[in-house]
Amino acid sequence: MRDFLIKLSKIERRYIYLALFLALTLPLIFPPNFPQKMSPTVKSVFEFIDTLPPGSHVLLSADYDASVLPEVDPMYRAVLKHCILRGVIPVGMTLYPQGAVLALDAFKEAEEYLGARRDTDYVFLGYQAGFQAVILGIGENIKNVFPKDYFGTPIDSIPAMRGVKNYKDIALVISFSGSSVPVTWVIYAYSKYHQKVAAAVTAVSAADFYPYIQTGQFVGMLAGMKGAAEYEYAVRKIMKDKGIEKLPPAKAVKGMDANSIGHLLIMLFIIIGNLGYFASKRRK
Amino acid sequence: MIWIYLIINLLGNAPPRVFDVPNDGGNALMLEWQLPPDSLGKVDSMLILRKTLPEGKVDTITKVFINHPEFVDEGVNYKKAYQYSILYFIGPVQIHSEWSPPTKPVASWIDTRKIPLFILMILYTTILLVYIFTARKGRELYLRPIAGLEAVDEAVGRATEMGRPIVYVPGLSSISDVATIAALNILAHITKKAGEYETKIIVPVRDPVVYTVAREVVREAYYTIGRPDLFDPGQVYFATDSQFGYAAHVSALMTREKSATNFFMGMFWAESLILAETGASTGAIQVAGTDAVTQLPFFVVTCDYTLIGEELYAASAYLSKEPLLTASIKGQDQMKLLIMVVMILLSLLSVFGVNITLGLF
Amino acid sequence: MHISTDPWVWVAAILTLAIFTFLYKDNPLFKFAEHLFVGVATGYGLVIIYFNAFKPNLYQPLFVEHNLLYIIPFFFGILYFSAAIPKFSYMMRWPIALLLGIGSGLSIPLSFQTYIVEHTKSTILRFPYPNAVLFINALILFIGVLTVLIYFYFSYPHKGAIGTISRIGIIFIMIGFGASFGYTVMARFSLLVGRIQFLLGQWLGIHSVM
Amino acid sequence: MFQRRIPLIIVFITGVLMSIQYFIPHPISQSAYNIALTWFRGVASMAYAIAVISFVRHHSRRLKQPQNRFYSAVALLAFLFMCIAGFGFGIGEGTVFYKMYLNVQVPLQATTFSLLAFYMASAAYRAFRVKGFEATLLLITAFIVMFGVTTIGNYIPFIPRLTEWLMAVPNLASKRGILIGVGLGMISTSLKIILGIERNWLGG
Repeated sequence: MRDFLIKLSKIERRYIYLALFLALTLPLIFPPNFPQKMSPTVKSVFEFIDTLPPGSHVLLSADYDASVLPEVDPMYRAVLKHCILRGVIPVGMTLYPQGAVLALDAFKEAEEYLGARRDTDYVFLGYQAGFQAVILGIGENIKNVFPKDYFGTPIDSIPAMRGVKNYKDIALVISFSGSSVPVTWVIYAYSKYHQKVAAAVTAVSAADFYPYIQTGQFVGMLAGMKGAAEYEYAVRKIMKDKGIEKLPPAKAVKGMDANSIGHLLIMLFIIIGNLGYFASKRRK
Repeated sequence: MIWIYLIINLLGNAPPRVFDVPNDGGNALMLEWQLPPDSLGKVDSMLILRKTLPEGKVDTITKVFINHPEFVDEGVNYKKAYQYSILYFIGPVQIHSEWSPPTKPVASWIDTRKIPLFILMILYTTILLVYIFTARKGRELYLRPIAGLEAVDEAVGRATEMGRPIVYVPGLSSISDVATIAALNILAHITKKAGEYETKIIVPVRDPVVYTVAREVVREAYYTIGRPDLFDPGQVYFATDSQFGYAAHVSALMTREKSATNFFMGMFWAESLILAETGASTGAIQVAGTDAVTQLPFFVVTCDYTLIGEELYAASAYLSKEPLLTASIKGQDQMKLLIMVVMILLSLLSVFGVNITLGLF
Repeated sequence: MHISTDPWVWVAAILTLAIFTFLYKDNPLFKFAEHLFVGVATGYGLVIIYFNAFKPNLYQPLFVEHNLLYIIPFFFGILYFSAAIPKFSYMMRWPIALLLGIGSGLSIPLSFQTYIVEHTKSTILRFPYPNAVLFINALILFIGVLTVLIYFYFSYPHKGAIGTISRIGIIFIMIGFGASFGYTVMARFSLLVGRIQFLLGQWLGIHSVM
Repeated sequence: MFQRRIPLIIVFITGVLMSIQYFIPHPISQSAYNIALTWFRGVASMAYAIAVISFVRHHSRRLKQPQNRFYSAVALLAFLFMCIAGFGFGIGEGTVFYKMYLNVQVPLQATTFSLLAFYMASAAYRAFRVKGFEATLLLITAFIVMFGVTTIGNYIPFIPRLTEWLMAVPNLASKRGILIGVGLGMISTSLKIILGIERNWLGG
């Protein structure tokens, strides 16, 4: 027994590599679909949107470019679908020039899978230059900043925008980003106009944002692939409950399941490595 | 378009107040205004007009937000003067304010907000110079021993015992990176040490300028110990400037040459673990040193010894046995002490309700 | 399952596999890929540096706009070629000096700002705190920064009280390292998942993995 | 004289000017700054010439070694091919140069980068052993955070919060402490370079 344990502390690295390769590949081919329990910060965002009265407006700012796509894009898609499923009107915009095309694709997906209609179920405003000026401007009058939407329709003639003037008429702003833009939203929209703000960010930048959660400046936060997967899972569940048969690809859930198994594998290796280490130490 | 500006001028509307924005290059003016009295109706929107003097050219600058009664015009030049006027739209009526008196933006020669930082810089320079002059006078300065140093020499010794080469990676950054400078200092020491035992040292480099300097450092080191014959122009070379191309190359190098000792000193990014873990898999002794906080965990886990952050700079001072470098470590220490005192003092003051902002931007 | 018919995808897939073979052991296929990588990357670097750095910053202002101010950097740049002539190779130090001077000069005030002032400012305790948790966190942070700084204080040996304090410092450092290590695993796994998805999905055509 | 003094004078003058300009917002200082930056980029770009010379020399030398001949020829040919493609036929989208970049360099880069996943696993297995106090601390925090970032971690009530706390408090404290010291070292080295005290870059 002890010899076996000692052997465990000296597994050749090639076997570790092989095990890891399988741990990350098999879940991609045979998705395990682990049930995802929401972490507290994700839950606060989800529940906020879930309990909004239908017809409320949520501003989804796609403040990211292609470099952080794998983590942030699934979040945008999931939150957007959640809004539509709940009858909340998502208003898409971006502070990054590249963001418009990326976000538009998410709206197209919502059209395809949920039959969302432009200008009645959602609004897409597109890109406007200048971070601070745009955020402050919306507090004044959204029409000043976005006189027309992305497709050139004047804001006044969009049915879904009726009665929306400034932050007072917007229930929540979510900034999707891989940088510090969510903090800019906090500084100008939260501090000046008391607008509720949430963040959806990459895992790397999330570490800098935890203090804002503690002080309540963010309603909640979706962090990294994990946050994306948790939200995506919940939204897919709503879709299934509603009897929608054709579901969009579960990118984040799939990636996260593979990732979780990979993490567990490393942890397992650490444990058996230490068992073997103890066994060999006791022999001496 | 001109006719828009020719509108009934009601009751002599006050012009906007114009201020120079201080501490800039004379490229901004700030405007403040008061909305016309409510009796005239609610303002729907407004435009700011700017007249550039001496030409007298009028531009419409921007649409602004009504309830935010200030605006910074960043499109001005310190060589010219400007007048401003505001055009209010109230229903079908347009109201034109008077022109503000001509204002010239001022280009400042010093940014007063940065003065505290400047003082701090002078202070630090002085502390450093004081120590450096003390050292020049030949006074011995005490520094505590650091554990990693013996590790460096032991690692060189081991390569000698095994009769296998040393691989020295001077980081992936450029010559203006402090870590690279420290790495080159350490390279000089290690080359001398290795040269005494005729142990081969291979230095693949990623940055072209660092390559030329590293080559000179190695040549010079052999020359100092009286063995210029040991220098082989092929032992220091530019590998490639692609981060992962370099990582792939050095991984292969360590595996093929079966190096007994690997040094990773300088600035590293994500490739750190590729290098260190491949090196570990060949059973080599490894000593790392970097000030890249994000990569330190990986070196600490995979290397036999790691110089953490400042220890890298300190090691370069110790090993080069240059009293002036030791003096500067001493100067850094005193500055560190000062920072700690400031932190504690300001925190204590805050306990008693006095919150001092450092006034540093 | 529809295996890709795009030859470029095949090239990318074979090279991907070639790199992976290094995990088993060094072999001719990897050695080929490594040398190809180094060659292509160096060629790419030269072409890109020419078009993105040399052309706009030197060639354009000097030879097209005839701005004579740019003779100076061009002259300095030419000196690099003295590397090829041993007798004059010391001249190469001039451009290096120019780069170092500009680089060091720029970095002094900026490093003060980003490394010293910002970190010091956000570490100092600021009362009042909205709740006890925030205060305790700020206090731990404060103690952590101070003890780590003392660990790096070289003028006094790690003995007595200083020894104890720097021991606390090293505890913070180790916890920090452990946390960053654990936190980075996800990002690296995601990269590998991306490569596996490329191999299985784009190359072998198992689209369900994407 | 020419060997050491002139470079030291150049470093001193440019260094002092560049550190002072930070405090002067006047357009004259700003345009000097912009010119210095283009000079910097221009001169730095020409340094690549050295890279190319060294690269070609290094691999030509290896052409004489039978075991390396083939591979160094591959490196040289690949280099030459990219140069001809880039300078001869342009670098825009759809060119051979761009395709080589996208289908040769990018996958090689991404795959080498992804090797890190394997190395993370083997490094953790090999090094995370309960020996000594510090190693144990490292192991435990890494373990908690790894658990905290997975889906399963959410089922244990305190794990997600603890992970956040570890990242936001002790991790931040250690980073800050290290960075303050590193900053001081950077500044002092830059000063020493400008003042001509640190001369190692002159080569020995």
